[in-house]
Amino acid sequence: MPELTFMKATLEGLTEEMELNPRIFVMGEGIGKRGGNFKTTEGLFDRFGAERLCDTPICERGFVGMAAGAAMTGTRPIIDFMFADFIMDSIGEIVNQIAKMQYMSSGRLKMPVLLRGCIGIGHSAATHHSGNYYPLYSHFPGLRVCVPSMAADAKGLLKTALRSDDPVLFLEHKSLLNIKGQVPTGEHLVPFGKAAIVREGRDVTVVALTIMVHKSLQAAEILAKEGLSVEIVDPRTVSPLDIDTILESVHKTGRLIIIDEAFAPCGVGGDIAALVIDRGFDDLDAPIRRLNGTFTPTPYSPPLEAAVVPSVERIAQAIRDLIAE
Amino acid sequence: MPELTFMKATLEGLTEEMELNPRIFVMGEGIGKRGGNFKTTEGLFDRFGAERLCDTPICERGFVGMAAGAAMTGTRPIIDFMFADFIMDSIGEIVNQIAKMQYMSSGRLKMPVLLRGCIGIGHSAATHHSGNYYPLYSHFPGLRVCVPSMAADAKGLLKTALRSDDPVLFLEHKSLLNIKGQVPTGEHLVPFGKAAIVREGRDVTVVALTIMVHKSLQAAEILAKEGLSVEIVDPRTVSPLDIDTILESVHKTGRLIIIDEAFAPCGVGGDIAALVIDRGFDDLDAPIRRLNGTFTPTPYSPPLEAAVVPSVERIAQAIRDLIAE
Amino acid sequence: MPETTPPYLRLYRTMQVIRQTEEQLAKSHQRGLIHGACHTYVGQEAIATGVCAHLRPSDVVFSTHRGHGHALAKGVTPAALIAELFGRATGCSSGRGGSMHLFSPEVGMMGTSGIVGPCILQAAGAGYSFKLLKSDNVGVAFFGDGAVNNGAFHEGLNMASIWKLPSLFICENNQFATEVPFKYAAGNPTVASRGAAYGMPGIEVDGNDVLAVYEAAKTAIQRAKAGEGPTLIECLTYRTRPHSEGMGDFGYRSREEVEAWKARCPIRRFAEKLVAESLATVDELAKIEAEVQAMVVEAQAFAENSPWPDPSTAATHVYAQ
Amino acid sequence: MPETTPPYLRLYRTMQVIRQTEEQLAKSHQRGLIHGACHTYVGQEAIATGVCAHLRPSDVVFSTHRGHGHALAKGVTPAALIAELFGRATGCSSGRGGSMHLFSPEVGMMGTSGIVGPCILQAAGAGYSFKLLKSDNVGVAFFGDGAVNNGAFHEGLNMASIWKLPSLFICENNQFATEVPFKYAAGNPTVASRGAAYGMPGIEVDGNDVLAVYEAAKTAIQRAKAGEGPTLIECLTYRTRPHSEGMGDFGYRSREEVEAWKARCPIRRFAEKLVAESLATVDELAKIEAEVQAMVVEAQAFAENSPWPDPSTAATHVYAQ
Ligand SMILES: Cc1ncc(C[n+]2csc(CCOP(=O)(O)OP(=O)(O)O)c2C)c(N)n1
Ligand SMILES: Cc1ncc(C[n+]2csc(CCOP(=O)(O)OP(=O)(O)O)c2C)c(N)n1
Ligand SMILES: [Mg+2]
Ligand SMILES: [Mg+2]
Repeated sequence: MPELTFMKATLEGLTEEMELNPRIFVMGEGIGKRGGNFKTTEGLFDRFGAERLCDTPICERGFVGMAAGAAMTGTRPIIDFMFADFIMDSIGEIVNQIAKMQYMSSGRLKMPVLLRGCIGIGHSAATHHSGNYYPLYSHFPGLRVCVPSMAADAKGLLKTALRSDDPVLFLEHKSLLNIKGQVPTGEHLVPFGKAAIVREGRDVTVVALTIMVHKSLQAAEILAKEGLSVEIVDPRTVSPLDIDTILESVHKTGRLIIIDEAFAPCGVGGDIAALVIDRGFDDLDAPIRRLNGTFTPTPYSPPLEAAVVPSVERIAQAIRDLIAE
Repeated sequence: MPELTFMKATLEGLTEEMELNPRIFVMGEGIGKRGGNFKTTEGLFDRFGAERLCDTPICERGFVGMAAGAAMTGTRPIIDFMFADFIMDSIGEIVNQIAKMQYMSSGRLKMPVLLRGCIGIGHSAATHHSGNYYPLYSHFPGLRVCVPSMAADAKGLLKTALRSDDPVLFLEHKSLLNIKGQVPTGEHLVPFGKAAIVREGRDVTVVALTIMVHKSLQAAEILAKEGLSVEIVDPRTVSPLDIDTILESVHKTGRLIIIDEAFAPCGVGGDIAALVIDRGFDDLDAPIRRLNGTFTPTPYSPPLEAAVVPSVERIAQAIRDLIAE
Repeated sequence: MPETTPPYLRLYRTMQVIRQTEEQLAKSHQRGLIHGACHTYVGQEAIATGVCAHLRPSDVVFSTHRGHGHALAKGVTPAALIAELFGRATGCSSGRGGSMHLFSPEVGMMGTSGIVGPCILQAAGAGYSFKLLKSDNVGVAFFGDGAVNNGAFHEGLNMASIWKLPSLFICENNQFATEVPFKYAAGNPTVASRGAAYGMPGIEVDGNDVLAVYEAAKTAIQRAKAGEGPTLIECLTYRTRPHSEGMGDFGYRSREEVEAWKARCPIRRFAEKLVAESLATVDELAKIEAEVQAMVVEAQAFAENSPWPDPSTAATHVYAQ
Repeated sequence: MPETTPPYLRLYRTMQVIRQTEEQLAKSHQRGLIHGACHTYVGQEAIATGVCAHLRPSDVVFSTHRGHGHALAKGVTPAALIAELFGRATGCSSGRGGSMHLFSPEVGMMGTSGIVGPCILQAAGAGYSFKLLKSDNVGVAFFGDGAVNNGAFHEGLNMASIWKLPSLFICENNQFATEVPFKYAAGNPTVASRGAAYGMPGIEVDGNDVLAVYEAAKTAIQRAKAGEGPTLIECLTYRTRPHSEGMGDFGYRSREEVEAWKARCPIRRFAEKLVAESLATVDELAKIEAEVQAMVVEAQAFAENSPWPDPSTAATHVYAQ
């Protein structure tokens, strides 16, 4: 299997699907000839032309709203937001239109819209280019929310998304874009709602999201040297959420911590905790812990920025503390 | 203490504060001469004039964005959305501007904006007029989120909001508007982040939100006849959330269920469950349960609509089941 | 497809279907048969009728809270509409939608929306689909004057224009958004002139004249199909019933004004013209009116006798398959 | 307050401050001293300068991702700006903001935004405050051509117009939004003409001519203060550096075009005019240039030597008090 960056993996998936399905088109700012701020559409303009790689004015609400109309009439739009922060102006179109259209039409309309954008804190991008929005989307019925952490999953989920009739939020942490991984060529589909156990262990279950999967893996290495055995689960999609895999893991380890750069309140971690305490109450040997990004807008300055994100060391310490509990 | 409806209680609070503070003004559609779709500003136009009761075009994003600029320059805007569903078009202004301005200016700018709107399922309002959005707002730092269930609290929280320098979402369940309660006249302030124990009990802690407080009270009456003693906590504000009062209650009862019309995923219930399991692990004698509105857009037809909302009977049964656990 | 001679009797019939169904609904609202809001289209019938007369099932319509007329003109039956407002399983949205969420994709009725604005964007998006698919369909948005000051109007019209999408933007300027006058809400109180801001033709027509609407729509559709891009059509009109059934009506406008507009009833005017110009006889029109009346009575009975949806289906179709 | 004779030397100095600070920042970016994005204002100096020359600290400015020039023209010091981009505690936003979040309410710099659009609405909102408070301040929004096709432009300008708010909308049309040409993105490629859609004067000026901008702003401010409402001013200009430091620049425009615009440098043109018309001597201008240079050198040293913010303060001021 070839090694690809996360970004190239999604580009490969996208290219394959656009070859297969002439109804797929991409809209966004600078996704045409420029190939995307994050090179998400590099080379595609030359291959597929301006109609299928459509540069837009700066009107996020507008083109998301158009995507709804397009999806209802037989095409399959991809909206490439570059930064997911810019999606905020179009939440009305997403939550009240795109997410509800299949239901309101009793399934007579499909809504194959893919909304993709970069999330996450890092590189001093500051508060308008650093949001993690998956909890928001996960709260609303009718949407699928993908948060891959590995290059292969990114490709596999993107391809699944492009064959699904549901609207999908595909959120890519900026700091993952250049991370490399083995990526299957050609047909490689990762299903929605199926978590991956990215590291097996006995003493504690760590559920980690997006970039935190990688940091947790590093923390687990440190802890392994201390004789602690950490199991790491990557949900890959947060809506649907694969709670069964998490429950099985907790059944084995008796301990659970959720590591998430996104804010804690009304986040994915609370949901996981609630589901585990409800269904796996007797499996728990200790409290469930959450380690989240600090509840604050994201600062720019490197030392401030570093302070609001869970670091490998803080993750390791939180796991140690939980095991000691 | 006089008896007032919930709606009249907020109107009384609003009138008092507008008398006290000439910098307060209200913007919204039909909130001028018409007095508001829900009579939230009835009579105020004649009293305070068109500049302080400003009818707007239908451009929610626009006037929310204006509210930010107004708050930064010395006035205190109230945006009256009628239905909170219409706020969705302005989420960018709320999440990326209003919520972040105090932080980004290191406290040099204040952001006294009150955003109010009606939420909730009922009256066949259908899916564009039925949303419960407090989990969304609670996820983001920088916002305060009030969800009163009682007329007196509605007045007291509204007045607190109008003296706070923070942006506040004030969300009123449509089905509460005509509910009556004793409301203190004049100065009556309910602090943010202080839950109310609306019914004392021994066997189980019920945390209920907005309209579900009333349904839970009815369920508790039924259960009292069966010899079950139910304690009901109303958080009143979900951001900040008064977890201490909940923990104290759970310490006493050993059991917790959260009743919420809003969707479960990434909701307030998950957050409460996670906090309680983390800090009150040893107090729990049984799993934590959540009973939420069904994870679906809201249907119109009465039998469908009724099916997606927790009923008194379903609440009572869920509590019974938990006590039996 | 645009015809050379307007289909006079068909236009008349459609307007009658809308008017009579609406009046039936208004009565049903009083009887408590309608559970949520009910915004009637009375007074504005000529607009949906004149535009939709050109549309095939594969041409699509996106509409607003005031969408009954569009649904009927596009081919939803009175029975399916009334049953929907009654919340019955046989309604065009299976009872899920009510007045503000009418779906019938089979006939190209792609939905009405309780939120002001999105229909404009969706019609542009449909235009994008049709352009990409190289079909000759058009996407049509109907919206009120209230939507004109909303960002969706600005963003949607601009994109439709720069990409020359086969879309029609039909603004029904009935002069009020609920109770707020358009003159108050808009810095420039003509809608048609806004086309210029987007490099798009902006046409003003008498929205109470079905033939004027018909002709304007015909030209716009020809333009759209020729790849020349979208058209904005402002139809000046008036709703002669309250904003929503059960609401008061004279806090913001006068009885005289309402009466004056009732006198300009698009149906009566059209009937008079047809007879005066010998395009139809009084009898022909009376026959249509009677046929429609029978149809509406039957639709009402159908709706009243229809079953409620099964509560166990309340959460189906949230996701595909 | 608007003066009869433009303050020539002050205008010249402000443009020099912006240019030299920006060039210093560009160098610092290469040296890795700037941690995030850096959008320079080089080529557009006349606009911020000409407008802000009229503003007092109590008049407020709201700006965009390309906001260094506005901050400096409004009175933020080069030291506070550079320190901010270096992420230092002494920066105008205490290191919290960087290039796209410049706050200095003390001097009426109410913030720049990394999101395109909001500044327009905020300037309208400030106008609403000033109207309500009966103060004679004005609210000013600076924004790029990219914002013109955004709903915020439509909604903000319309409301400012209908309520006659004391607001100025200054569009810096540098002809590209990142790499997307305005001509492609806009159905109607003149911005000034959009004023008509809102019943508002729309003025087009040469954005590389500081006196033209100065005069247009003067008229607009007089209008605003007289209660006659807002003005839209389109300043035609060009940025002569890449969209953001470190980005490529010739995939979407030619070197020739950039060079041609460099030749229209607003600072050089103004200097030539001042000397030609004997409004200043070469020596006077050279002295200003040298003074500014010294100031920028000092600012750079100040910034480089400034302390980092304390990580324990990372979450303070999320809420009031
Ligand atoms: C975004 C949004 N804001 C507010 C409302 C509430 N609302 C429903 S209808 C209406 C007036 C609409 O006026 P107009 O567009 O002119 O249509 P008309 O009712 O006159 O047909 C308003 C404000 C809404 N539905 N959507
Ligand atoms: C809402 C939003 N969408 C996209 C972006 C990404 N973005 C940053 S700058 C820019 C171009 C802005 O162009 P213009 O407004 O003309 O300003 P200029 O950079 O030319 O000064 C874009 C698209 C953004 N910041 N905000
Ligand atoms: Mg109207
Ligand atoms: Mg530009």
